[in-house]
Amino acid sequence: MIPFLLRRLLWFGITLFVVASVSFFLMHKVKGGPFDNERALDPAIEANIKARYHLDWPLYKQFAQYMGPFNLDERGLFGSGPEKGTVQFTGVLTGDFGPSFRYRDFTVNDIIAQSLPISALLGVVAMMWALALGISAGIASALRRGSGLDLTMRLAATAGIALPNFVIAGFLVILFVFLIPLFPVAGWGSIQHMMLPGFCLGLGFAAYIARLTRTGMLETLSQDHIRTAHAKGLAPGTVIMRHALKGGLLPVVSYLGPATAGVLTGSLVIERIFNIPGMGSHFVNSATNRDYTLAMGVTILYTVLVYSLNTIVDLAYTLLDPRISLEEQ
Amino acid sequence: MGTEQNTLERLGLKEEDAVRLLAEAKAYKGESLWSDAWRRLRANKVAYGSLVFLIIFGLTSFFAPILPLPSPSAPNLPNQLQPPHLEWGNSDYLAEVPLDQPVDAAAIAVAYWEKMGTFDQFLIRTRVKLFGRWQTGAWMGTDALGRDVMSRIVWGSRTSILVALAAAACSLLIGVVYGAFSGLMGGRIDNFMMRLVDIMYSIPFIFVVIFLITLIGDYKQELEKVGLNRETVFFLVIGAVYWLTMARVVRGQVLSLKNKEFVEAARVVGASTPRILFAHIVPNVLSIVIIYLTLTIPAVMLFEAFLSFLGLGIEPPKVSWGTLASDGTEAINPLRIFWWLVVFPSIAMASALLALNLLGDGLRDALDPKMRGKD
Amino acid sequence: MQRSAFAPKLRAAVAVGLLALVLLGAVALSRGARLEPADFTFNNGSEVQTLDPATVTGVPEGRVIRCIFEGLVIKDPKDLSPVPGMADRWEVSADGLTYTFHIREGARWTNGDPVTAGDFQWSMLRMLHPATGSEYAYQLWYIQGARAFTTEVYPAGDPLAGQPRHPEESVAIRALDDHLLEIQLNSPTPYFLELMGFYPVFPVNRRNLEEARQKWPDSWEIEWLKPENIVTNGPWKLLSRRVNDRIRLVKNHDYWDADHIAFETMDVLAIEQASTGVNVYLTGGCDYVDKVNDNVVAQLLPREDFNPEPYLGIYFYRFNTTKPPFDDKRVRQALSLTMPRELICEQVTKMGQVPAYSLVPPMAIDYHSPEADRGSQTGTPEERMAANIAKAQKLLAEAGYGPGGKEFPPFDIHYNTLEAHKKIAETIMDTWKRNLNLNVKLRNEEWKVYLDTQSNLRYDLSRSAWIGDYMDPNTFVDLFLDGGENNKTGWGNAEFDRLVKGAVTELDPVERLRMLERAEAILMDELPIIPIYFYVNQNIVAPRLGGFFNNPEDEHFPKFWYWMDDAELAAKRANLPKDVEIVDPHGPPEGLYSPAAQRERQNP
Amino acid sequence: MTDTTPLASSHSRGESSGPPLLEVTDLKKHFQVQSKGLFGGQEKWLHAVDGVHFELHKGEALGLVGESGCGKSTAARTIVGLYPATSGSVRFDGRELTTLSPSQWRPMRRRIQMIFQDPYASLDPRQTVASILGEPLKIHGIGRPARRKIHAMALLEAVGLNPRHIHRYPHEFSGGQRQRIGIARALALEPELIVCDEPVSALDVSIQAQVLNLLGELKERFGLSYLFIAHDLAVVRHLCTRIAVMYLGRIVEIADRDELFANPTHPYTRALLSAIPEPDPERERTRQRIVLQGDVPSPIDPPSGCPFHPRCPKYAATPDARCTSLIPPLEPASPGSRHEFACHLERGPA
Repeated sequence: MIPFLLRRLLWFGITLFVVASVSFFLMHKVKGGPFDNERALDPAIEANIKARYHLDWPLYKQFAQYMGPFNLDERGLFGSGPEKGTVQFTGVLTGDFGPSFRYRDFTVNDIIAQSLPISALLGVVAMMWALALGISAGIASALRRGSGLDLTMRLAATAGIALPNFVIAGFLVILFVFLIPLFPVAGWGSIQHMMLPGFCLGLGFAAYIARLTRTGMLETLSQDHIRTAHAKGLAPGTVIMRHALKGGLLPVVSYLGPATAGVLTGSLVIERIFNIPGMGSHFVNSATNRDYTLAMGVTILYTVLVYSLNTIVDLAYTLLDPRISLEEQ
Repeated sequence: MGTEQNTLERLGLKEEDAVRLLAEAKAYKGESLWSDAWRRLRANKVAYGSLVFLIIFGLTSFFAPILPLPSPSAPNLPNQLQPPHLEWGNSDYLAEVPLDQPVDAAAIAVAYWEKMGTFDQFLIRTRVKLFGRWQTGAWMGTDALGRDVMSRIVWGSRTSILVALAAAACSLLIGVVYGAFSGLMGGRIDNFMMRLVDIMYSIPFIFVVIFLITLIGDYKQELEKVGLNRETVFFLVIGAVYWLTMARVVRGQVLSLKNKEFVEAARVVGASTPRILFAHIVPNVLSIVIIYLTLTIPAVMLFEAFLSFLGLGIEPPKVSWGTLASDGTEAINPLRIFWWLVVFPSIAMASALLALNLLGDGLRDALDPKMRGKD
Repeated sequence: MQRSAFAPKLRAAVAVGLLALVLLGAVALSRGARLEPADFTFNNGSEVQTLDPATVTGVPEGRVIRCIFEGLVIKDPKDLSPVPGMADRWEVSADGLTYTFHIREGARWTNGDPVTAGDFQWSMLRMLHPATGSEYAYQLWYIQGARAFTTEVYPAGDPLAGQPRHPEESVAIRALDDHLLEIQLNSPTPYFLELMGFYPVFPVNRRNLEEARQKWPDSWEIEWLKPENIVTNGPWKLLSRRVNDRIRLVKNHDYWDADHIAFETMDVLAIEQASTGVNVYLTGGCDYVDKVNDNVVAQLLPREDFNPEPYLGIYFYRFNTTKPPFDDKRVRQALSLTMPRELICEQVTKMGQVPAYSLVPPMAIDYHSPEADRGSQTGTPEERMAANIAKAQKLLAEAGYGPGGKEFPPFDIHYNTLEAHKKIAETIMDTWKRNLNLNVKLRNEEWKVYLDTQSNLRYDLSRSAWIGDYMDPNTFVDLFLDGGENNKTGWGNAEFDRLVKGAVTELDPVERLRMLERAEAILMDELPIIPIYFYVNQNIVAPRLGGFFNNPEDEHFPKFWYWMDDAELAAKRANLPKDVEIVDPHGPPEGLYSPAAQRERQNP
Repeated sequence: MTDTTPLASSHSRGESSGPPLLEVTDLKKHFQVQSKGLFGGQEKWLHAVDGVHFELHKGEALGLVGESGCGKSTAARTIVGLYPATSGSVRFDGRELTTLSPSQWRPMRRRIQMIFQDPYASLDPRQTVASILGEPLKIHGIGRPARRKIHAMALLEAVGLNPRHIHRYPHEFSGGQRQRIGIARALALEPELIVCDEPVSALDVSIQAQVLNLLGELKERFGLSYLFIAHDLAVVRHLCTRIAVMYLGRIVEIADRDELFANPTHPYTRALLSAIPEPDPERERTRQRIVLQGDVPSPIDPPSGCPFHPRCPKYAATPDARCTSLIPPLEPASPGSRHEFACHLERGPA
């Protein structure tokens, strides 16, 4: 396992570098810049601003400055004040993502430190909920295949997938905020604030998980070792929990990696509707604002999350299905 | 190795017995996985009903121009935000088109806001011949510009079905083949291919989309010469985003399949790698692939809505279910709920996707021989 | 074997991990939570870019900066005329070129420093300095030497290479002593005082910045703005801040006019989604929202808390005049004639927007905008439209298009992605398609791409808008100087340029306005743009809020706000028209008045 | 069908003269279990098969016996080309197999087939019996497509199944029936050699005998040769003419069946033999079980010298330096003898 993890770590480095460089060049190649506005700038002022943020440099040099712990600015380290003014930061390799272009009073690190726990908390709530509901619905629906229960579950799951969560959120707000005033309409700060957005965010995932569980369970339930287990006279509950569930959850597990990364990093739509100061909005807004540093920061963060969660998933895979060895991972 | 006759004799079966037995066997069971699956699918009322529903849906969407619906795109401001009501419409849409003259392309372009293909033009002319000026009323209400919601749902299904098909095709073609190949190869190749997927997962798709869309904008003429327009590229981009998860899922399945003895057995009888892939691996991952597809398609439709919302998606006069749904959300507010703007598109989308899911489940079951006799 | 031994361990690890996450979440919750509700909460519409006055541009930033900083003058909330701020009085020389400000005795920064003329000199120079990268630096270019200082201190774009060509002394901002600030202008600028009340020119504390620079040489530019470090001089102090969530302000009891401030605490929300903002308002989560979503307009209009009124903003379409068919004036006139302005205002935007036939919105000064051809003025709307179409077809025929002439080439209406723009574009497109048989298409682009397309003239017809910075036609008319960076149409006219530039140096204020009128007349004849409508504000304001006034710049000043008590509210409501819908007034029934107002009410 | 002994004994020694059908020389198959780590870790190899040689003559049935994990299945899979050999040679009818490309292998598939251990895993659950049996025919272009089904039915008949069940799926059969399908698949190409990888170990004891009888019967009927892998000497006793005993990737003893049962030489063989229950209750009561100490050592770090020495009762009684330093060669008991073994101690002092 250790060598497997070490190898993963090496790949992790490569992945991060590739993702970072592709994203960096891609986003700088996209039209428009962070300081473009309805009101066009006087060319001289525009040049001053670009110089301040090194946007006048060739791209490779900007990239090196962005990544590295080295300073390419011959104007001296750490610009300071009206006399020497370029915005400085020490580079991604030192863990410094630099100042945000859009939220200029914050560093990208500040922003992530503020918003990630919020998204993560909401995500954990949504995910626990999704797992609990999804797996039990999936199992119930697999065991009572073709029954009314199964059909109801499937209907609910389909609705969960098919209806955009903004539609669901809209109805929930009308229902539980205006008609039956149980929850606050938006904002963040208390348990009540988490309920509606957590529900909306979890619903789609619950629906997915329910369907994947149902399919996986049906697949394993019909396999011979389950029949054998039944034949051996094991209690049906034991058979389901010990044997069927283990195999039936495989597809769920492989879905969980990226899904968890997704849920932890928030959702633009839910955050907008409920005005939650989480990460989700940064993914899209940083791109539309051309907030290069924030966009890079969230991209790198996302890569780290996806990668580590996928690694965990791969480990979990070998635990659930011994036929797959880590070597093959 | 002698002739076939000899072989049979050596195996202890007489020719005429064999023929007789084969006939008996045929009466006893279906022929192959596929014919068997089809038979079982037809026996599954829910799944078969869903299939029929989807076919009707597809036909409606394909033949939308022949239906006597108001224009889905041209505003009709005096009619704005009418709740659904039953009226036998006879409104003045297509009024610009003199009925005594043949309906020409230009008139259609005005009425429908876009240049139609020859086939669609033919359908519209047929429609005018069939229905004259008669058209349906606001049975599902009208939107903020007075356009008929029902018509927009029907026309929107054209875009949404295209998006779904494109993404499904990409998912299938790229995702399944890539995942299966990676899992089958194993070792370094697999490792490399999967790391590539990891990388692509993390590259911010929104920049990719913005980049491509602006690039298309800049090279519009050149692209149109090779038959690419914004919609086509848009669909391709969506597909390109959605094959990644499919590849991972398929690879996972293949990994657990490829060490099974029946794969080794196939190798021992001389099966080539492609044959193993297509004859043994693919049918065995098919059920998860189908289920995953039925999960991907709604996701793609929502993604399309999201992109349109960012201004990166389809443009008017094109409509899609995604844009209808997101238009609808603005209509939910505590002061007045324009419920028909949300409810009808949602019903359309949910029913189509439910049918798709039920069909997917039915297909999955049909393709699983072990489900035989359990229907 | 090994695995079976491992699985329970993993399960335990997962359980522990989940538990840890939940705990972490609980900690995060307890940290960010439980602020007492503020006396007043308003939605600012989006997260502020920065609180550094020198580098801001946006309206949301302005609202917060006005709360925590104060400039030489502030504005009267009703008529926006300059009233004393940090300067308690000022003199203007007879030629209108020299301004002398007397800085108020006893004005203090929150770190205890007195506010001095030197602070203003230093802050304005900082704003002008190229290394600061201020987007609004040009607002101070009316001052002698300022433009050269910003653009030529060093070769543009390279603030630190080479020797300074213009020393700081070359800028005519002089602190004569601690309380006397003298500013000399290039030419008489009637709106200069108003500019001094414009939030980007508000001062910052020099010691604040310099100490931060000592302490955090790497990141001082961010650190000095942190709530725990920032030094301000306005009515409120910055208490805490969370990105995309809220800013909490507390009253600055050392502020010179603290006696007139009603709210002890104030929350500034950053809700971007208009519908969410309205929902929060409707459930009492905030007391003032500055924008609404289209779908509720019809329901909001009868309410007492929603009173949209026009302000200094115009919605218009730009022509790309560099290529056919829009290089032809007659084509532009034809399209302007058939622009369905009334239809858009009445049926699409529906908030009382005013159809625009000129570039400059109606202003409370002696300026009369020349108008573009309104076309026929008689008969029903349909008859007027028919007449205009006939006229437009004639113009198009003269330009060589239409029956017998060339086919009118297909063109795109270009707009940035927003439902409201789309609806307007669809309405316009439909009108032209049906009535002029033009082959119009829509082309929407993501905001930044849209800006790029517009600047580089890669469009045919493009949606635009402009909000005036100050109450003067100049802020609109000078956009269309030939080659100006905000022109974006490719249009240029020598006579127009001569008039606009001449107006800048014209000493006679009346003649100056006449020159601008003549310039606008040229613009409205040539029509490189089609004016569509003048904006209205979209404020929903809690009925109990006092000191809030609609005004033509849609600028609002929390300093003057307070909660009315029931009696005052009832008096206000008595003056409302009969059919107005009375709604929840928000705020405490007993009202919340500033200490001074309180005293006054007790001893009338 | 009940008497199985004649099947095995009917082959005279004479048949084993002449060129061998299968000749395995110093075959090795190592798996890498740990590559050189990032930080210079040790490469580790699993020596699954570590120098196996034997010959198999036409008509012979060679049993390859050993505990699980001794590398016998790996040897079988390497011989049929499922794993590439690390070194050594496998010659079939004089042709080297280890160097064949996949396309060169294809014609050889008609001559060498394999039967797998797990009848549940070895049949594709989504193929009907017709497709399973038709697949080899299709790949090798045997017969017209239309007649392959008839061919498949004939195969079913040949392995004692109802040909009418041709369109059934594997899950509709019992374990023993499935193994018969596996056998039918191996027969389809009419091979000369069938490698049987523990074909009965997953079956119930009552079924085991039936399948073994079937295998014996087919051997006679089609003139097959078997390489028969088992972990239990009892299973090979009836079917095989010659038996090789494997321990930790090596053959430690090989002899004709009767010779081996009469004169087991290697201490490991003796231990295995002692584990077979005697049918005669009298003898069963007096049977001396040799219980081996400890577990099979890891093939990743095999013991030095004779791999068996840590568990060898003989070594425990009379330790010898050779056992810990030299790997004992597999040599004939006496010159020209077909009984070979690899033990320093049994061979006597150096």
